[in-house]
Amino acid sequence: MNHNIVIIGGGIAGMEAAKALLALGHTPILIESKPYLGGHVAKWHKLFPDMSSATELVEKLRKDITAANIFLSTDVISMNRLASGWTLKLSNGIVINASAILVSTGFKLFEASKKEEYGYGVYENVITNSDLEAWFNGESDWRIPQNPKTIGFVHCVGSRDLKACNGQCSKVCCATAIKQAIEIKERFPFAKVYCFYMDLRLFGKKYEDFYVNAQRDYGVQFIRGRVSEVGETIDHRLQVKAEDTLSGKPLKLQLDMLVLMAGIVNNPSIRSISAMSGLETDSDGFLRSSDNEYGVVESGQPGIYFAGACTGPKTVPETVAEARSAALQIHSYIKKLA
Amino acid sequence: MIERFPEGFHPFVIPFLAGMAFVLVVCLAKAAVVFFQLDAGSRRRYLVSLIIPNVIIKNVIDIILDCLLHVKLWKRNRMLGFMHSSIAFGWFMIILLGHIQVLLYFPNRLNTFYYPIFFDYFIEGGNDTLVSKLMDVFLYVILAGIALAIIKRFYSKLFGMKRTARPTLFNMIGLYSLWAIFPLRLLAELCARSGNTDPTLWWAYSIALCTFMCVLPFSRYLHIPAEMLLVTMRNAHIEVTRPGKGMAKVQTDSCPNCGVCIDACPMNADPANLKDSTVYYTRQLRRNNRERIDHIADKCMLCGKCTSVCQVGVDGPKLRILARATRKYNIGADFTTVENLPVLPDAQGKVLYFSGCMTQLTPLIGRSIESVLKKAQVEYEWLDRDGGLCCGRPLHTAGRLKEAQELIHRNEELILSSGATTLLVSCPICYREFKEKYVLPGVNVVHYADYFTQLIENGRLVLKEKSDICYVYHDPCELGRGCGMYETPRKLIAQTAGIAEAPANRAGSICCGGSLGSLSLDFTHREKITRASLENLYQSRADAIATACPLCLATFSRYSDRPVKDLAQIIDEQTKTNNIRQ
Amino acid sequence: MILEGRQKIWSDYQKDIPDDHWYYVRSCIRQNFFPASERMFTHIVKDVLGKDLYETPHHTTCGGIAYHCDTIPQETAMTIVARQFALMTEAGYENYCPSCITSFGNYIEILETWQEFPELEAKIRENLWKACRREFNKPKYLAHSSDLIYHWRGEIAKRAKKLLVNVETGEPLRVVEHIGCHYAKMFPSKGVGGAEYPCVLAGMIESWGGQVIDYPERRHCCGYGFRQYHVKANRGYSLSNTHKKFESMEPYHPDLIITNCPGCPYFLDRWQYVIACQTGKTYGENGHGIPVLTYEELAGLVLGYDPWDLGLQLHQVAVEPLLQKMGVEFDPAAKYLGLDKEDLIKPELPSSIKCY
Amino acid sequence: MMDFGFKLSKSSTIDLTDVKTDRFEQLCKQEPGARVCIGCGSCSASCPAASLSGMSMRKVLLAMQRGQDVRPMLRNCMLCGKCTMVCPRGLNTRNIILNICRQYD
Repeated sequence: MNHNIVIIGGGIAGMEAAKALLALGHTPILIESKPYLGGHVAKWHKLFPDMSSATELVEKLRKDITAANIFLSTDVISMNRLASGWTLKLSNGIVINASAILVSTGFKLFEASKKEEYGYGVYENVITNSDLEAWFNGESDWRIPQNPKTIGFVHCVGSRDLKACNGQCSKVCCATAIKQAIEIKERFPFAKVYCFYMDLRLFGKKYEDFYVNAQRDYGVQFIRGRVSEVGETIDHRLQVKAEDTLSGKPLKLQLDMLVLMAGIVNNPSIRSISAMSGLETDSDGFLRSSDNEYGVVESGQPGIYFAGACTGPKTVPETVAEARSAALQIHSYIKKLA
Repeated sequence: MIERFPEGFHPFVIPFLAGMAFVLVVCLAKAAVVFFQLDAGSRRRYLVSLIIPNVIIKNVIDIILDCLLHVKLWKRNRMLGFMHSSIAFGWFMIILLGHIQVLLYFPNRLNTFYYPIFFDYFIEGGNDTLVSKLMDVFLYVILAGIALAIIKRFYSKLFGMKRTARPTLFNMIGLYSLWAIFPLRLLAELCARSGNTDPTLWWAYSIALCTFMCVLPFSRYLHIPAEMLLVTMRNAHIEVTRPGKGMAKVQTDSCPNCGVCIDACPMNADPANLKDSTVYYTRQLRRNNRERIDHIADKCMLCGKCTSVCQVGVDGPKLRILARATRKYNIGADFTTVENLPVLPDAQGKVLYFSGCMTQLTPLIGRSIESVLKKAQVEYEWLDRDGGLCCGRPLHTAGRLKEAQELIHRNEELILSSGATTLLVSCPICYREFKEKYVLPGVNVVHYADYFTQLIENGRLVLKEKSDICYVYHDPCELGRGCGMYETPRKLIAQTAGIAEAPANRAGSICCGGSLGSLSLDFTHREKITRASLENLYQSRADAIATACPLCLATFSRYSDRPVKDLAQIIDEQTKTNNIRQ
Repeated sequence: MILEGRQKIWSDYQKDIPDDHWYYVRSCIRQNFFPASERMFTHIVKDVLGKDLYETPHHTTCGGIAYHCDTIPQETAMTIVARQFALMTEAGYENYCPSCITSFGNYIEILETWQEFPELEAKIRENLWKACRREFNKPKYLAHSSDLIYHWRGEIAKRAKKLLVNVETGEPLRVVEHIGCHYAKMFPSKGVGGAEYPCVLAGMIESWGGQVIDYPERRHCCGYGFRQYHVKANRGYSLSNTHKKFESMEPYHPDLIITNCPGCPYFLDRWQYVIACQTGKTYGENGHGIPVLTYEELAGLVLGYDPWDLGLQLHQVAVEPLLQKMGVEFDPAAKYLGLDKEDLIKPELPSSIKCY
Repeated sequence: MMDFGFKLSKSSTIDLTDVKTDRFEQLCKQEPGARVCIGCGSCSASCPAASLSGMSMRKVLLAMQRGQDVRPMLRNCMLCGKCTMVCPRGLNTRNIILNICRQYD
């Protein structure tokens, strides 16, 4: 008997899982709502800490999964439980009977304009981490000045911020800020780069080296203090205010460009999926795993598995590892059905 | 014996005479400059020393032993010793015998200066006197030395030297002219003795001599005259006080560039530091290359090993401290504003223990000392139990002499006002500073190794049964080479446990790499040095490493594959608790 | 500044402001500082625009100043406020309009607190009943009087006799808008335009022909800060904060500052004199200060009323340069004459800042 | 001048825009490690001078980056090297201090 496996979400989690399932002899069906595969990583420039190319990773994965059934620009519009498995109706009219489902819907970036005091969308030279990645990838952006002399990064924009309705740490922004600060220093070697942080959470392998590298070799300055507000001076430069907590004094600084490290929030599409499938969400708004130590990729419902940032902020290696793990679990599950 | 030319002259002597005149004028001028650079007291002392018979005899003996026979080098390395002494002593003997020869046969020619040098050309019909035979023997000895020198130049490892100093251009010219002098002399003499009056070879010989003497003041060969001055000045107890002047200048010029210090320097565990040994330092000092002088001076760990191996006694650390002291610091030190000094304990007639800053980071040392003192029922007070002033040595070695002195005064006041009669010190860095720089009348400054030895001898401290652990003792630079204490710690260990020796030990001990002496070596660049030092200790195959310095302890503990203990800790472990309740 | 971005934020923070039937409560202190402001407001709303605006002499302080100076507990403040609401209910109104920003913030804070803690509301109702046998309904709409002027800014513009335009150059006047801290900083959604880029005053300025200045310390407090001023030992701190704002706005050469809070215009106005005395520095042209007006005074000028009838002679900083720029005709000799042309006696003029 | 009984106080705000950090940059040429301080305070906590005076190596490095005068603090340094021993990021603090001391004239 042929068992259908549906992967909802074609980011790197979905792609890696599809690749692993193909290797295990299955032909998964990959559904992606965007017209392209790779999710956020497809739009990213380089990955930390080795500075390898994000787009190359996605391209490599894309080549590896050509044998899968891939539906782009497609949403799941309904999910119904059967005696064994699920019936999924897609926005392109196709109906699939699935024995196993992998949810890999990923995350959404925090809308930086919600932190009004930072002036995203109000002041010309305020951009987000993802805007900067797009510019690194060659897209033009009128907000990025020709030759900025002073550039600021604000960590934790919409992360660990109850007032932004997002209490959890986004995990990747500290390292991303350092990566982007290094990349920006490579483009503008004479610019002064300041990172405003409230905590630096650089937990991963080689991250500390990465941090030291940014400080010592690129001269990136780290100021412990969260930016309170952004204003504009008469010559249209940005002025940020923060407390220099290590000096115990207020600090202000004029900048030519400010990059907001927008955090990771849950993807709203999981709300419809959880409504249709009865999956639960956790207190942080992400999907609830069967447990957070041993069963992160398990949903608690038979045949439904998770991979990647749909259950919370994840790094690329964590996402890839979860995808492989989920693929193996699906494989064993299907084998038991057969 | 008859003269070949009645006028006793040939133009080929002119290059020799010119060279000789040049070198004499330059050397005398240099010596005069050095003399006037000395302070008045030293000048007087030096002049007086030159007429004191004892000193005269010592000067002569030292010059013969050090400058001609290279006795120190013989002790270190026979091949090198033979090479150097054969050339130096052989040449000296040839010159001496040459003059005797002239004195014996043509005393009226003594005033020509060149007769002893070119004797064979000026006499008719060969020379087979005893003196001449003797001179030939010395010439062959020299040639053997030169042959060795040539071999060493290309295969220095045969002489046990891993690295030699890279020669400068003048050194090369000097070297090749020196090598040329003696074969040319031999050939010219053979030629002359066979009746040939062709002066070509004599010309070559004279030009080689002239070349050598002309480059001498600008090359390492300046050490030949400088060392003689150094010996006499040292015997007159002239101190190194001013950078680049006086005694410092003589020491600098006395460096023969032998390069023995390169292999000795512990920093050279990292090839990046190869150009920073004392031999290169003296070279930069001669060139007055400020940037390199500062670089080398700041980097050196001041372990003193170069000085311990140096045959002429160039004091590498001291010359560096002097260079550091010439740097301008516009932020002075001010220890008068230091408030809240710990309340000084009343130590009237007691032992006052000074642990030093670093011991705060290795509290086990302080605790062990305290424990031993309690066991021996010594009445003591701990001056800096909760932190205190630094001893001043770090400021002193950084060249901030005035600031160090200020700190020393503050400490002297503190110690003297405590009324203590004995100042017990556990940190060798402090110990050296206390011994060398402090004026503490009525206070006996003692290192705990000496003090504990006394306690054991007096029976106040009772040893337990010997432990079966075998220790290798690492001589801390400041305690060993710095204060000359090598045997006391070893005896203490031997009384309490097993002891083994590493190949490089005592004065040859290799700095742990943690030295406060270096200013610019940063943490990452010290690891190789520490590991090299540990490798030496590992060769003893001991179970554990013993040392007697908080810095060595902390530094070794970081990388060592076996336990590292301080001597104080070992003694504490190996002494019995006294039965009498305190 | 990207105007579309600001427009978007403004459109996100609009609040419902009913067009008529308002219950109006005055500020404790404004009538002393700027006596014509509230009078002008009631005149514009009732007489010029023909709206229903009700006032009662039984109304008291809202307790805000005492609350913020930590001299009364919150329950007391709440009971005072409950009584105000009771007066409104008794008068048959449900749209409540305070003139004071402190009150406005106080009312919102209390209403929001009751929303979160209904048991507290019940207790206050009990307190009020025990204290004075009154009952109340909570207001259906709560708007600050500047919200109302913002709401009718177009109507006023239609009737405008003078605009915020320099009559000599034809250039719009550069106006600093200063919003009272308690207007929207505590509850951004309750202010027109939110807390970061409020448009309540900016809307008036633009409607009446002026140009809004965005300067770095736009958000900063005027310096009053209740305790900072009331405790004399802290008064230097109050002054320093005001100074910070003036230093920040100085390069923009503002022609005028307008505010919507009782304390702000007072401190922005009077501290200019103190700063001039202490530092010798003035921020207007030719030794003048920067005139500081309330929005009602400005509306009065726009509608063509006599500046002396608007009480502008009570300002420390001379308003004459502004009047000249706007082309407002005025009689310098009448500046210190009362309504009945009685001589109010010209005050002694300071030397540090130019006054008339 | 009229006495109001209160005075304008100087702003304590650090305006990093105008701060001259030439001295810090000069220092970093010699000791690039000066940039990697994370302000953990190990140096100040172990400093014997800190316990007796206002010296704080952490504050010195921060003040250098904020263009402030560090001289009063450095006058109390005894160069003992404990800060170098404890620094988790391997800063060569003694040479940093000497370098700074050489910069002022």
